Amino acid sequence: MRFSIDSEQLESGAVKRVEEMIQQSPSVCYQCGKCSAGCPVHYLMDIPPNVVIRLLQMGQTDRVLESRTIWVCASCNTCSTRCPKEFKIAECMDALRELALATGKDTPSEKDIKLFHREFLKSTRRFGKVHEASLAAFYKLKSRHFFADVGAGIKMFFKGKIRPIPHRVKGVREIRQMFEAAGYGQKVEQ
Amino acid sequence: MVSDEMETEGKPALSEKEWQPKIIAFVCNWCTYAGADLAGTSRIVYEPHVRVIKLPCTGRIDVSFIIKAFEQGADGVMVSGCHPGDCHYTAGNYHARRRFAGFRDLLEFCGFDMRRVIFSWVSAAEGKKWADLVNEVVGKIRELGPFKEYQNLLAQSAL
Amino acid sequence: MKIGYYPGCSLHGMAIDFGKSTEATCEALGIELEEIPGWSCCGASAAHSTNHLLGLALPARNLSLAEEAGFRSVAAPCAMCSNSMKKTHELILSDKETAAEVARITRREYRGGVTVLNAIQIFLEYGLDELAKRVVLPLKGLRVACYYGCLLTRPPDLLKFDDAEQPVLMDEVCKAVGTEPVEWGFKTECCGAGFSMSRTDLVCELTRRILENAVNNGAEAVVVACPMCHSNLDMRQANINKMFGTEFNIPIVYVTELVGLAIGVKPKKLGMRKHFVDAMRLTKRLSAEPQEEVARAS
Amino acid sequence: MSRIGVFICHCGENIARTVDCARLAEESGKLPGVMVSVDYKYMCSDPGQNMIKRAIAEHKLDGVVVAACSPHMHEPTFRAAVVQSGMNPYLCEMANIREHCSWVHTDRELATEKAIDLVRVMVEKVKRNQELFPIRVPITKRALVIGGGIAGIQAALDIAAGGHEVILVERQPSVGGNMARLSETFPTLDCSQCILTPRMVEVARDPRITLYTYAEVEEVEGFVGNFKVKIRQKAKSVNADICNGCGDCWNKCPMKKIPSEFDAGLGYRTAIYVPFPQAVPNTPVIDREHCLKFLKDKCGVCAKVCTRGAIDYEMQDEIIEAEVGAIVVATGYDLYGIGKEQPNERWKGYGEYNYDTYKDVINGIQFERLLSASGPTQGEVRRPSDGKVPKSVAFIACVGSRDPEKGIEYCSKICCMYVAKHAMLYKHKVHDGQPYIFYMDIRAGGKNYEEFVRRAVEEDGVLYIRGRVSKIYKDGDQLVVVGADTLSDSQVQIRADLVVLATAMVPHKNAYEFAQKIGIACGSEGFYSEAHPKLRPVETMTAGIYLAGACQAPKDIPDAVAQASAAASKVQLLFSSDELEREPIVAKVNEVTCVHCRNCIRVCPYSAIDDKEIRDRHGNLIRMVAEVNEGMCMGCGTCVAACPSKSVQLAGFNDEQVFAEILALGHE
Ligand SMILES: Cc1cc2nc3c(=O)[nH]c(=O)nc-3n(C[C@H](O)[C@H](O)[C@H](O)COP(=O)(O)OP(=O)(O)OC[C@H]3O[C@@H](n4cnc5c(N)ncnc54)[C@H](O)[C@@H]3O)c2cc1C
Ligand SMILES: Cc1cc2nc3c(=O)[nH]c(=O)nc-3n(C[C@H](O)[C@H](O)[C@H](O)COP(=O)(O)OP(=O)(O)OC[C@H]3O[C@@H](n4cnc5c(N)ncnc54)[C@H](O)[C@@H]3O)c2cc1C
Ligand code: SF4
Ligand code: SF4
Ligand code: SF4
Ligand code: SF4
Ligand code: SF4
Ligand code: SF4
Ligand code: SF4
Ligand code: SF4
Repeated sequence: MRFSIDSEQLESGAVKRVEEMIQQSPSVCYQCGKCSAGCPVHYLMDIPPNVVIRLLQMGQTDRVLESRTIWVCASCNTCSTRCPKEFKIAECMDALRELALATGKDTPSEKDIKLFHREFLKSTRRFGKVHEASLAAFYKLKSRHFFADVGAGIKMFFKGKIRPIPHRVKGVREIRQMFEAAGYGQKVEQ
Repeated sequence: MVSDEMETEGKPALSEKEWQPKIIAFVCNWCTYAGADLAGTSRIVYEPHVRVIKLPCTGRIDVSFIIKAFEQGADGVMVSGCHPGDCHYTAGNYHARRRFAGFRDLLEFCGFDMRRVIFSWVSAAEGKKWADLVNEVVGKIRELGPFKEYQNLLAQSAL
Repeated sequence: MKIGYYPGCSLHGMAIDFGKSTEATCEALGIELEEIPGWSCCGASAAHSTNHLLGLALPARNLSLAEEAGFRSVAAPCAMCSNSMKKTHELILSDKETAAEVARITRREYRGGVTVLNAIQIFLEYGLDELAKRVVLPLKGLRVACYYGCLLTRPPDLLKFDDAEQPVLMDEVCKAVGTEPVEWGFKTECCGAGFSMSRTDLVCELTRRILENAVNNGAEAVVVACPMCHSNLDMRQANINKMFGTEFNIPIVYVTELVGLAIGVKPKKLGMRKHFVDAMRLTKRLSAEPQEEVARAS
Repeated sequence: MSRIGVFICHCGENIARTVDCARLAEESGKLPGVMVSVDYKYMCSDPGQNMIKRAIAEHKLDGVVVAACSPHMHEPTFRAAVVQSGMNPYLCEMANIREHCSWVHTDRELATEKAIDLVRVMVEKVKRNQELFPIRVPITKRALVIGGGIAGIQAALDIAAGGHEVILVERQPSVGGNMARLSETFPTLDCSQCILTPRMVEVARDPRITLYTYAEVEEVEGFVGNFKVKIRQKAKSVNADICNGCGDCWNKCPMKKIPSEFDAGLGYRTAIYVPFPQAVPNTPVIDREHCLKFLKDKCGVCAKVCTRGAIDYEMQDEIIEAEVGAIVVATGYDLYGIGKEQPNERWKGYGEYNYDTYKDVINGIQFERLLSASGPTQGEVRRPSDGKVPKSVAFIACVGSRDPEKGIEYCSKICCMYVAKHAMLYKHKVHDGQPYIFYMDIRAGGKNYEEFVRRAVEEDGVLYIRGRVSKIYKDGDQLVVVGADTLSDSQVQIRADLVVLATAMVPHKNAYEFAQKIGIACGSEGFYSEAHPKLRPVETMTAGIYLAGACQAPKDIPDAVAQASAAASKVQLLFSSDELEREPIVAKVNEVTCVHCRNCIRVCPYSAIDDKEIRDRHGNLIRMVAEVNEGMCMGCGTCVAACPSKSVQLAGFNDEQVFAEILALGHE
């Protein structure tokens, strides 16, 4: 990988946005690598967490937004908890996901994860609660993983862990309004 | 303020025309005084309107010195010492700074225009900085014009 | 003791066993749980992963509902729910700007008067000595691995629950009811959380590491306090065995179930039959002999 | 009243070019109180100085203002000149019309105006000057050295070699400090004890050095040249004058399982003990917290076996008072704890490294003890849990250091080197073993240091892995170290039999309290502050107290020794004269008006002001006031500005003088 760095990139809007969202500058990170050392999903990442931050330091935001890393991150906070510099890596990942979606730069891969997040929120918006059965159904329909997990699903059904009919929260209208106010109503329904 | 002066410019008010800012500087012996010495040995030319009063340390500076200076017709007062942490006397300048912060409100309340009090750090190695600072302060005080308000205040309170 | 109850989406669905055991055990202990009227989903990781504000607004709504209903403390047994509510609570209190943004979205005000309790804290509030006195069927000598996962303690500055690296409070609860918690190295490792459906492979990999360490350290059961931990460890055990050729067969029990069993709640009422890996065999370990201390105490 | 002479210098053309010196002399002559005002080409030349001297005699002057260059240049010259005419030097002042005027202005008229102002200011000041006399204080030529590590030992030996008496106080039963615990030392790998022990013996033998071990400094009073100190000699329960160090007592003592502090808990000692076989003095002490005699009034075996009757259970702590002229603080360092208990609440320890839980996770000093021939394993590397020789050892650098979240922000400076040394020595002892070092950066900036590290890598096969370790967990009887190598973007896990944490070098737990006790400053972490980070690195802000060794900042042995010798030479310098002469620019309290608000005491950066009791003839306390100790006051004037009742004044810069200067500028 080779890239040139210029001051424009270093001050790029995306880095600024991340800084605003997590109220911290990536420059605090001194690249010790502890976040990457303990990340449980490091093995699935195309860019290790410390390198994500390094790239932000160097203004290479596109590479980060296009990465798989930000989607497979499980938000477990192992990294942030142990970071000697108290850099909020997990929150930074949140911010990057949000930014990737907003700018449309997100990687086309890991669509299952994104789809699941979306279906989850859609369910929340529709019923006020997540209805796992319909969430699973919609998710499967859209991800085309029809047969994955069938065994588990059926077993769950018979164990009474799946409630067939969704319950709707009383104030569901209020919840929809919240989605709109957070600027997320349209996004979910797309 | 500036526009006021512009208006008076054409008039033959002699004293206004000849007015030169009078600035009194309280400086510490070890840093700023030596910095000003360095400006001299380096022959850096600057405005001649500042009169330096040497003290051992900015910690010695009392707020009454500042008031006294204005009372004596100063248009501006400078206070300058060592950089924080470099104080020749460990912590004198910290005390000065802390005390100064406390008196700031008091001075302001009494009607002093705090733009006329300039607090800064000049080390023994910063001859250029001293010269720049003096020029900057003189420029600023020139812009603000003579400090008549204080005399007015004095006159009022005398009534 | 009467406290607010926030079952969250899963305690009435996928984690019905967690819901049932919480309710039955609390009832047996005389803790009255009252559902927060009109509660809604906390948004879980989907919300904070994709929309920062929504991730705060959804839990904030529930907090203000609880406050309106007059609850001082709210039990939110699901670790995800308590995590997001605790975080939101702290952020609203500490950051005025965020608080205003959240209030704009929820059109509600939250004054910060609610203490959120996770499943373990319910018992801590009740008191461990008290709890020990209620034990009638101790699971004597049962070696359990207390698994906290990532949501109970992290981020520590916001959750303020236990030591983030070497937590002990669940172990304390388990000791109080007569089991023997083992020392092991994966108490706070992540199990893959919400990726159960979208990245089953990931969940299986992470879960395998956890089960392996628990078993290697002599655990006979893993105790959890989170529906996601449970489903990943319990439901996915078969997948893991298939994927890695392992032979795990270790019951995964909710801390509420364990306590319930020990104080004499019927396993059926605890929903223990609903597990994928048979947990009922643990009930065979229940000794009818009351513990010595218990005898003395009563 | 006043009879002032003004002497204006042309400085060749330097002043005269821009300042109209004739006019200046004329205007100055008109100032009230000025008797004579002259200008001359070179005031500092002999004829110039003579002119001043003559004028003093002729006009009976009681004040002189020389308008010339900066006082930093020639004030001493002119003050010396007036002294020759019998005038007090502090009645001579300079107006700086060169550096502050002629050299920096171009407008001749404005420059001359300014010069007149500057002279007027000084004339008004000098009218109010008083005769001042240098302060002389006698010096007690005896030094106190606190701490008997290598730094304290070196300082004591050097001062004694200069012919002065030294009191060396060491808290432990033996001198030697941390260096005595080390195996071999980087970068030369010489045996630590071999080079240290001769010096320890020398310290005990030198007739000029009085050694108090098992003792602590309780109180320091006074000031440079004249400190009064109190030393608490803890009861050793053994009469050191009688004891011959035969060892019968400790060999028979039944309390054998007390974790040895010296071996960092890896070995055991008895209740009556010497910390290590080469201890100096080689006489034991009884640790009363563990001795059966003191705990349960049983046993008494040691007294029975001691044929010389040296054991004395009745012995009491003793307070020794001494007068010293200088103090060298050499109290050394501690290590960041690896347990849950931390000496400082901001330090959180490493739960993820499983402190307290795993026996085979140890710190650097413990590893030194494992490597040391005099250590608990006689120098064989065996792990604490089961005594097995570890086949792979992971060393983790920067534990606690460079970690503002869990520990401290600074770099401990020495661990990079000792980690390399440890890995190397391990490899020398266990040929088929594999050392791994997890590190962030390698800081090896010393003579032959980088070469040493490279040798570890290239010749001894140490594998350096760049990344901070995330966690350590146990799997079977091995430890799994979960780390990363950021150089290859990989996660790295290794299985180790033993893990050694290079924990941070930190100040002693009570460093702050100790600093307060002896009146020196310390930084936020507790390392003692030097007077200037570059130019006065061995002095403290308190005159007469010096620093040596790791109590000032993390240091290795060469640095500690260099600083100790430097501190010793500062002491010699102080002791080279019989009296201390100080400029009389000091503060003085007016006891009549002082209201004892203690503001001055609080702000004085040198703790030079103290409470004073005023008593009547019968000794009844009337009231309290503040009192400045002239020996300690450095003349900063901070107290003056802080005094609400204007009761403390600074000689040479009193309120009257400064106000007169301001007033002098108040004309139109
Ligand atoms: C694991 C490890 C390995 C090292 N290896 C090397 C190496 O190979 N080479 C090298 O150059 N350096 C090495 N060092 C560094 C070396 O230990 C120090 O540089 C050196 O010991 C500092 O000496 P000191 O006299 O300043 O302090 P210390 O050795 O700490 O001595 C201070 C003494 O003061 C005493 N004391 C403390 N407080 C008081 C008090 N209030 N009153 C009286 N006495 C008091 C203490 O008991 C102690 O005896 C190593 C350090 C560590 C931790
Ligand atoms: C780029 C740079 C930046 C630096 N920045 C810092 C910094 O920020 N902070 C810091 O602490 N340090 C800094 N240093 C280091 C600092 O310069 C040295 O530590 C310091 O100058 C060393 O002083 P010295 O007296 O030992 O040697 P030198 O300064 O080299 O003085 C030696 C003197 O001896 C004279 N001499 C040599 N041979 C003979 C001879 N045979 N006979 C007579 N005279 C002789 C030389 O002419 C010279 O005047 C920096 C160094 C460099 C290169
Ligand atoms: S742990 Fe923190 S400091 Fe270290 S690389 Fe990660 S973000 Fe940077
Ligand atoms: S929060 Fe994300 S990046 Fe951090 S350790 Fe967990 S999975 Fe890895
Ligand atoms: S106290 Fe007695 S027995 Fe012990 S070493 Fe001294 S002389 Fe020997
Ligand atoms: S009296 Fe104390 S020191 Fe002496 S032998 Fe007995 S236990 Fe040991
Ligand atoms: S010396 Fe090396 S190991 Fe020690 S703190 Fe500094 S960088 Fe870390
Ligand atoms: S040679 Fe200089 S720049 Fe390079 S590592 Fe050493 S100190 Fe740093
Ligand atoms: S002049 Fe300065 S050093 Fe002297 S007593 Fe006052 S504050 Fe202390
Ligand atoms: S500040 Fe002034 S009044 Fe107060 S104690 Fe000091 S000398 Fe006395």
